Amino acid sequence: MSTAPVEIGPTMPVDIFGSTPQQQEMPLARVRGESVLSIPQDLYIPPDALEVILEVFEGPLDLLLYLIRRQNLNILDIPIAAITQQYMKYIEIMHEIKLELAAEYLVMAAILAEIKSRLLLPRPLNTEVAEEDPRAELIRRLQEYEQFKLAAENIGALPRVERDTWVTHVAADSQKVIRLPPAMDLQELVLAFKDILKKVDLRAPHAIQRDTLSVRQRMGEVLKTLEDGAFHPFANLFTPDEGRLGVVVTFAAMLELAKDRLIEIVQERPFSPIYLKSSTTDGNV
Amino acid sequence: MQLEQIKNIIEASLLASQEPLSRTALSNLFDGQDAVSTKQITQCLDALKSACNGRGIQLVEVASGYRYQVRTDTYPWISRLWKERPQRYSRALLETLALITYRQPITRGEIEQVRGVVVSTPIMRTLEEREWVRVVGHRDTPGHPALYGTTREFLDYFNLKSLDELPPLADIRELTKLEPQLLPDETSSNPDATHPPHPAIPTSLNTMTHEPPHTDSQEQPS
Amino acid sequence: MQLEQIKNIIEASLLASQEPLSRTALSNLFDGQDAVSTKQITQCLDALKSACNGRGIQLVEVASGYRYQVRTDTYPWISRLWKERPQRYSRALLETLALITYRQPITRGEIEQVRGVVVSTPIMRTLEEREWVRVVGHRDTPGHPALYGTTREFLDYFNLKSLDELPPLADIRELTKLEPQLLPDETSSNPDATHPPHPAIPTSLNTMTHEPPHTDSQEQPS
Repeated sequence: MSTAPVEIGPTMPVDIFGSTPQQQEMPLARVRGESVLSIPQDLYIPPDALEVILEVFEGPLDLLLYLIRRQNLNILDIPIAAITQQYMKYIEIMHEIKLELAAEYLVMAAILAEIKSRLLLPRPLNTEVAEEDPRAELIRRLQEYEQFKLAAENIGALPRVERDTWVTHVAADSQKVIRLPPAMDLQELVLAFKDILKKVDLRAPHAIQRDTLSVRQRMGEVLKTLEDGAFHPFANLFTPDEGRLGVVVTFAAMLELAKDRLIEIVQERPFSPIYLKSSTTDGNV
Repeated sequence: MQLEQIKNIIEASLLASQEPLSRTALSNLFDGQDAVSTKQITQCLDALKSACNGRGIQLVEVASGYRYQVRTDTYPWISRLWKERPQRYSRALLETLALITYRQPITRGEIEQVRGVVVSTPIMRTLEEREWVRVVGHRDTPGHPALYGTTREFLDYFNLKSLDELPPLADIRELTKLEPQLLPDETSSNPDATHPPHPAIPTSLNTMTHEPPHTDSQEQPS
Repeated sequence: MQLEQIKNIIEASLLASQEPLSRTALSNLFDGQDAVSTKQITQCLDALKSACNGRGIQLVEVASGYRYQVRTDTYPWISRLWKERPQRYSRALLETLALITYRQPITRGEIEQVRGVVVSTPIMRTLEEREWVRVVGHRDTPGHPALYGTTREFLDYFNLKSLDELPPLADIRELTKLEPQLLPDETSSNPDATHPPHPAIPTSLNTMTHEPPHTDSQEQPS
């Protein structure tokens, strides 16, 4: 039974902890409590080195993968007992040196412990075929994670702007955006104004001067239409057959009514249809 | 280092840099064993300059150093890259302008009263920047609000000699849409008696539709 | 218009533009009587591409169009122009980006499932601010989580024309077979499974700091 460390060549970038024989004489597993504080000095650990540990591992799956890969173990046949032991050791150290330990690491510890215990249970002979390897799910996750870990490395290696290349910038006389003002024609303007007229009267004096129909009378008619207390579309209150004057008179009547607060003119938002409603019947309905 | 390589590096640096690069800055690209002489830099710059002959860019020396720039005669095409497509004016702007046109002088508050919504400052600024609208005075009420009116430029833009040429209010009220019947043959000289005469509309609307007074069409290089 | 002139205008435009220019954008530089054919554009682009042979810049096509950029082998010199080092991206960010790239559209929760850790908000913010990823929709599950996808800017930044150009995800079978090649020496490829050696826990933290596993390993030239 070998207890000798697996030597990993110093050239292997994968072995981030680049172990050497002497260093392995000092098992960090014994490092607990106060003794942890002395380690950094002995090992010339830069002040932020401990945080690096956590940054090195992108989570429990990454740590597990590291443990497995670094020992050249087959991912499909993880020796759960040993891996769990090592994993726990890391957790312990991280905990001891008060690294903020993500909860996921503890969850993984529990998963490992559970798998380990299930593996220790004797398998019933008759169900050997159906029994799934308790490690299967973990293996699947490890494989999937490793897939994306590699994909991330591939993306990281792509030649990218700012790091591997630069986009050209040649000066042009004035590179500012030439912002042309939109064109407008008078027709648009006139139509806009027509819409305003539709919405609100501008009390053009000449329109009212010539009224032959009584505005007062029309006010009464409008109120009658609105008697039911419901909202009526503005446009429905006009009778085109009456011609221009009739329309103007109706409009004037509405304005008078609005001024006297006898009707409400409602528009939900700009340019949406206008509705009229009687204010007086409001309470009765 | 080969002169060719030095030249390539200088060219790429000048093209990549946002700022002009001085000779010193160019020298600093090469140091240690790569160090190049001033003479080499000059040779390369000269070669790069001549390489621009007949192209759309040129290498020039400005106060702070060398830079590539687009040749003036190529600029008309290049400038299309930065041109924003003109968008339409918003409904709110049109209505505001329409109110100022027909009800001038008018205060912002009055416009808001009619439109029922606040007149946004960007709209007023746009109208003023375009020089279509300006402050013509102040109303003698509390706060002395500014009174807005239209400008000469406004009339010019719409090919109007005076505001009188605008379709009169009463006729606008009648408009449902700008229909063919408003076109020239139904001239004001021969109005149908049963219809109220539209003296100004036919002519001016015709002008409007067929000759949209300057759209921004002159911007293209020939 | 002479092909030579078209070529010059295209070259100057591409050099001056901050963004890659699509064929359409290039065509739009020429209109009216200047109109050029697609074939002419292609001819010019080809000519311009070959004109870059042996130079420090190259004309490449990325997702949003064509652009001139510094050749990777020339960039080490050019990068001396800038005091600041390019931003490095953490493994966490690259892994998140990889998941969004290969599994898009994907929710944050799904990314977390695969990575086994929470996706930090700063990472998502960085990815969105760089405009490499964006919300492309929402999954129709409780909470309607946002679905993320990559953008054209992502492809541009990483010099890709389309997602197809990315290396395919490693085959899982390949992954499981990876480890025998990891070790130089055959003997160690057969460790005792029941008593695996304990890995040295960070005994050499200093090594670690000097050689972080693999973030952006390509450094600038000294």
